Amino acid sequence: MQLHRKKRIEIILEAPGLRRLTEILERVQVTGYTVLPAIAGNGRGGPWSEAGQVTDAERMVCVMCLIDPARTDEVIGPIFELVKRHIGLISVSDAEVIRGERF
Amino acid sequence: MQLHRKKRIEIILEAPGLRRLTEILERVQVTGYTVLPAIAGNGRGGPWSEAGQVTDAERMVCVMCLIDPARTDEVIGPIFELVKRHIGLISVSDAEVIRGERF
Amino acid sequence: MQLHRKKRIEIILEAPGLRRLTEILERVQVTGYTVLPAIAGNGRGGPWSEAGQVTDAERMVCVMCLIDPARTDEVIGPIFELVKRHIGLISVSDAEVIRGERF
Amino acid sequence: MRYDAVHGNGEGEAVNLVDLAVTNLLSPVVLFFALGVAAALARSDLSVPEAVAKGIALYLMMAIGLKGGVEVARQGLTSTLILTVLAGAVLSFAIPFLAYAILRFVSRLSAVDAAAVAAHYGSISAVTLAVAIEVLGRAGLNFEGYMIAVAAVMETPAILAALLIARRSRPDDGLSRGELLHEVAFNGSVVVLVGSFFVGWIAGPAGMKPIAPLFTDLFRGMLCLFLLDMGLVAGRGFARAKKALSAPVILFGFVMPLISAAIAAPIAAMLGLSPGGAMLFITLAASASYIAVPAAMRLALPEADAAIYLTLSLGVTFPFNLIIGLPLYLSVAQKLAG
Amino acid sequence: MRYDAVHGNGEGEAVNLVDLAVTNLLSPVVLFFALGVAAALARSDLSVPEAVAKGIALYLMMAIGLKGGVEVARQGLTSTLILTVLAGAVLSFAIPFLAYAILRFVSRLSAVDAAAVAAHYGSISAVTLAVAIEVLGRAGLNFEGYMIAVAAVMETPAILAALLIARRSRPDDGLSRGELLHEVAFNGSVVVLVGSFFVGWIAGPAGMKPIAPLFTDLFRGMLCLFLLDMGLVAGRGFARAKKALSAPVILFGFVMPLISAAIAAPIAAMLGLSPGGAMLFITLAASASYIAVPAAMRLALPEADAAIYLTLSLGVTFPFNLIIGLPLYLSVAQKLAG
Amino acid sequence: MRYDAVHGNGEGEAVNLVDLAVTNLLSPVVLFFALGVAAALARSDLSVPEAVAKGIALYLMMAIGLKGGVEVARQGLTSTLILTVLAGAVLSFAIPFLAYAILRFVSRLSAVDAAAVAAHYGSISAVTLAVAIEVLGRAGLNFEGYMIAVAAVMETPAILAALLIARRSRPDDGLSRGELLHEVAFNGSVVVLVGSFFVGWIAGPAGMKPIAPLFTDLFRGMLCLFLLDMGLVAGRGFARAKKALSAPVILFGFVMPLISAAIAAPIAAMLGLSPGGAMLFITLAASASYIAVPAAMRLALPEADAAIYLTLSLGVTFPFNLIIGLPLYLSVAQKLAG
Ligand SMILES: Nc1ncnc2c1ncn2[C@@H]1O[C@H](COP(=O)(O)O)[C@@H](O)[C@H]1O
Ligand SMILES: Nc1ncnc2c1ncn2[C@@H]1O[C@H](COP(=O)(O)O)[C@@H](O)[C@H]1O
Ligand SMILES: Nc1ncnc2c1ncn2[C@@H]1O[C@H](COP(=O)(O)O)[C@@H](O)[C@H]1O
Ligand code: NA
Ligand code: NA
Ligand code: NA
Repeated sequence: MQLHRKKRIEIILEAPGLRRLTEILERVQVTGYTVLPAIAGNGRGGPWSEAGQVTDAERMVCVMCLIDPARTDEVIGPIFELVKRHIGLISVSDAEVIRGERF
Repeated sequence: MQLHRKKRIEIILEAPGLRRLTEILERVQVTGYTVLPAIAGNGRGGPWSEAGQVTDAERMVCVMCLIDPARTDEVIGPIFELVKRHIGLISVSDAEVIRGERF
Repeated sequence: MQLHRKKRIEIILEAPGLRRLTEILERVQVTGYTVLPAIAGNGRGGPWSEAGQVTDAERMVCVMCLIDPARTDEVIGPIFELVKRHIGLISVSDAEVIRGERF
Repeated sequence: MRYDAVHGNGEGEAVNLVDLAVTNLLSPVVLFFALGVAAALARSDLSVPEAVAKGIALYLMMAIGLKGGVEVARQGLTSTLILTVLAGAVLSFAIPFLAYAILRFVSRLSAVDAAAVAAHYGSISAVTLAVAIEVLGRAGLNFEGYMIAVAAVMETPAILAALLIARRSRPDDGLSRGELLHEVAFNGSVVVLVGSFFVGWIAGPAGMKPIAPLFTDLFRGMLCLFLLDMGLVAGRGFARAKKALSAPVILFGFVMPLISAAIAAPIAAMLGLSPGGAMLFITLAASASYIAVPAAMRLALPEADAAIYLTLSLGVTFPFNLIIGLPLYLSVAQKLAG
Repeated sequence: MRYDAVHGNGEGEAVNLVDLAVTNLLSPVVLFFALGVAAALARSDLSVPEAVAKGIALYLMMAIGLKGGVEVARQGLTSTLILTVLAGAVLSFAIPFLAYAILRFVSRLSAVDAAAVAAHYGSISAVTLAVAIEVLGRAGLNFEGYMIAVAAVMETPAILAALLIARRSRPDDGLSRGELLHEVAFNGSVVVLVGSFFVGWIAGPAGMKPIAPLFTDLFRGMLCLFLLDMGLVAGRGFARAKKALSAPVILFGFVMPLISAAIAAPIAAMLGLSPGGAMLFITLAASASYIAVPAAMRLALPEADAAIYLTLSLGVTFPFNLIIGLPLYLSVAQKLAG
Repeated sequence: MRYDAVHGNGEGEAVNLVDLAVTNLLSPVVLFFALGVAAALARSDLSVPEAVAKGIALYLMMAIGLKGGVEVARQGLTSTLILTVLAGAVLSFAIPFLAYAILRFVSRLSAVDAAAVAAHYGSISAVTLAVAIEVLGRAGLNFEGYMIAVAAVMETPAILAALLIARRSRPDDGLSRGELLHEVAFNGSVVVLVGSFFVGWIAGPAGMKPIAPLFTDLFRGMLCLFLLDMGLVAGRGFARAKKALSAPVILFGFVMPLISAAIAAPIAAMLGLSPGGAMLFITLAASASYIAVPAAMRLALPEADAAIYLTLSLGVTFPFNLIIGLPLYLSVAQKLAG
């Protein structure tokens, strides 16, 4: 099975900023991403948990996208511009996919 | 702490296909996997969100499994057979685990 | 964009043990982590699913934390002490982050 | 005499239909649907949590099933039961062939896409059924309890028809037909509808009494909550509709329910259903599935574009039936059976 | 005189028991449980969202607690209260030792597995209690409000007993006992039951009135929804049961409730409880925990196999109590206290 | 004459206020909030699933909106409507400036943190409003239906005020103001409140009747469930409060509602509102937002520390209003308008 090297970007971001983030992803032409919910966490801002929350103000989501390695810098630059004002963190790792032409 | 090299396979698949996928995993003797929910996403098929959905027709799940690197090909082959007809994508990355004999 | 090498630790653990785990993380001064829910899975203990469950006794959660590579051993040691009694597994992989001083 | 009556107060009845439509339009159920659509179009972040939406859908199907079963326990099995069930099954199987032919004729949908859409129109929509029952309640009309069983029976044949249609245009995929049929027949919405129907039948009016505060008294309020959610989802679908749906396909979404209703109405008359029963029978034929069939299509015809059938069913045909269809079917049924 | 009465219409009462059992079997609550089991066995994809199931469980425990508290406010504290609470606590602590001995004698379960199972049988099942209250309601019987407090008190001692038992067979794990006890005592289900009991007591019948439409009128309907879910989960457990449970263990799941009931019945008689109160006391003894204890066991005895105790408690003992146990306990309680 | 009356039974009224406060304290709604706080402080694992909490919040806002709309349909539009709406909007915009000045004077909060907190106190809390309506119901008082519209109008201006305040102290961030305003104005809670208000108005008392079992009868019970959840969340916030909140800031959380109430009370009197309407108007001014504003602040002022404003609003001001504020505002409103 032919595997193609990609970058896996994972952005942990506070939920209210999600719409902004997806707009940025669209702008830098990352058209594929998946959002996973987080249910609790801890950071410099202290612990949080979704239990019983009515507002999304404190909860985080995790946005995952597989992109072409060559595009890493042009993608994480604008994301970082958003994330640095908000609560959130970006990580990048290596991954391989099938059907590499789709990314 | 002794760490053992494994492969981390991540399959993002539309929810209705999950039962098929787990049957395949069983068939190729991948007996350990974990399913994470996704709440939104975007792809060539356009954006989706679980908000308010009654049907699982459009939502995606993320299946994660750690396997022995030697078995990568024999595992992702049959998975790809399923995923290529459905909406979904497969990625493979490196990871290390404790208690390597369990995989 | 300057990226810093970190370790991404992922702990899949049965939900009732979560409070213990976060206490351990605090003790070893891992002050940043994020908890993702799992909805189904399979292992030596057989398949499980959160569907319709009233109790958290059988469900798993996935705790993800990015830490400094130098601290890997001192962190996963105590975690393993917990996980080996409980149902759960630990994996470690490479990742890069922006703002490396925060970890 | 019926002929005379129709002509005698033809004008009165025309007014009646407008009246019905306006009353319908101003009912909280329709207004909440409109609120949902408006909120979605205004890009509000209003949303109903998925678990709550699924919980209410489950509740509605239990309530419908129980109501039908209790009615059967109360009224007994009438002779028309078997004929009506049969007629429903045949309709559900036949409509997809007609829908497919029309779609292929008027639009450029691929064979697989057209087959998938066709399946939705043969099958039924439990929410449309729920609103129809609410409309009957407002009009003070009763219905044959076994219409719920008819609804359950009509969910599945359309899916088989679509598979037969699609098989002609695509190679076999090696998927086990048996397993697929099993998944379709034991789809959650079918099981809970049929199951609650039998629970209601066995428990009867006496057994229903202590659970009526939940399953009867709250029914209409729950429907409001659910339609708010449907409006939100449908409204968000509209944005995508522009891309996914061409004009002929959208037109199909408006006209197909009328065609199905026109086929079902004389059958309802022949079966001798009561006005309420006839109205439900026509509604079942005219409604397009939104829960059971999409899930089945993801499995059976994964190549079909989900955006097309979901948007068409929920975003076009459901609101059409909600606002225009239901009052129309009710007035037709009253004329037929009156 | 009581002796005479029992013999006098012994036959009539036998019929009565069958009657009771049949009425019970045909009640919507039991029928929905059966529907859930059937759907799961047919591998339907029907499911209740986890959040909804948890929400309903919370609702049921609030409703039970409130009901008990309001009854205490209405009836006042009777002298038997303290004795009954004490008897409950002792039973909860003692039953695990008996259950453990039986399990080790008849089955090959490891010491830790047997201790974990035993804890479930000493503790109580809030859902079984909820159905028992529904059965009493159907039979037109009242009960001592403080039975709810007894239920809350009985949740925990069984866990302590199991820890004592297990300590003999396994090395200490360095876990803080204090913290574990805290987690067990402040388990959500205990807190909400006790808390709602006090809210009901303080607010009294007058304060209860405005919230009765939710917490009283909907109670039985909600129980139906919940039992559908329990049936689904139990039914899915059956598939695994074959692997996890041996025949003697399954038998234990049927017989242990009867043993506990046989111990609790004379105590209820000695305490002088009303028929309704006696029935609840027996039911508490006979029921096996499904919410509080499994979570505690994951923490306290993680080596124990969850598949064994969950399947046994939910898949064997709960349905047994639901279908056979409850009518039996009711008829016993009526004879004892009649 | 009013003067005399006040002095005439000054003592009687003092008793009356204490009575009111005690009745309030022992109402299930407040008791369940206390239960939630106690469970959280005892580190119990009790929790309400997020989806259920969001579902109930949605329900409460629909119920409030419908009630207001139906009241307007029943009472007609009175001449004071526009003035009251205007007064509400002005208050909502003005209070943040005052709150900001106080905060900067008494505490060491940064300008951005103080602006974010101030926004919460200008805006309104839908849950406090819900409890206030429940208190009015208990007291047998009616209110002007359009107070719901006033509530909706008051949600947003405070956010604008906070943005104006914060702009002075921080560089522009290049975020589109228009988009932010859109997000604030079409926040889900605003849309559902306003939307349900119009649904209630259009449908009127007749249209409301079939959905009243859900939206009227269950209202108070649902409020209990919701306040249990609020208590849990607030109680968990207390632990963090120690770190995030200094003594002057906590004091602000107690005193600010009284200041706002003192400003709103004479305005309510001048507007000629009924006792019920005046009580709601004062409550709106005195309450601090917990749903709409926090979400807006995460977007508009992400640098502000969420732990401060969330804890202050939910953990300090909400319980204060619940326990002390509401009976006080009611007795003030009765004196003003009596
Ligand atoms: N090192 C980390 N690894 C994983 N998640 C983190 C880490 N640091 C922060 N987070 C997540 O990001 C949220 C906000 O972090 P902070 O801005 O540090 O309060 C936390 O509540 C966690 O959910
Ligand atoms: N590059 C990607 N990275 C992460 N998730 C993706 C990516 N592409 C697609 N997906 C996910 O897969 C779903 C279906 O993709 P598609 O088949 O391209 O419509 C999307 O809605 C996303 O949830
Ligand atoms: N190889 C694996 N990859 C991913 N998840 C796993 C793996 N093995 C076990 N799990 C998860 O851990 C849970 C418990 O595993 P076990 O202790 O083997 O029963 C399973 O139900 C899965 O959710
Ligand atoms: Na149809
Ligand atoms: Na027991
Ligand atoms: Na305010």
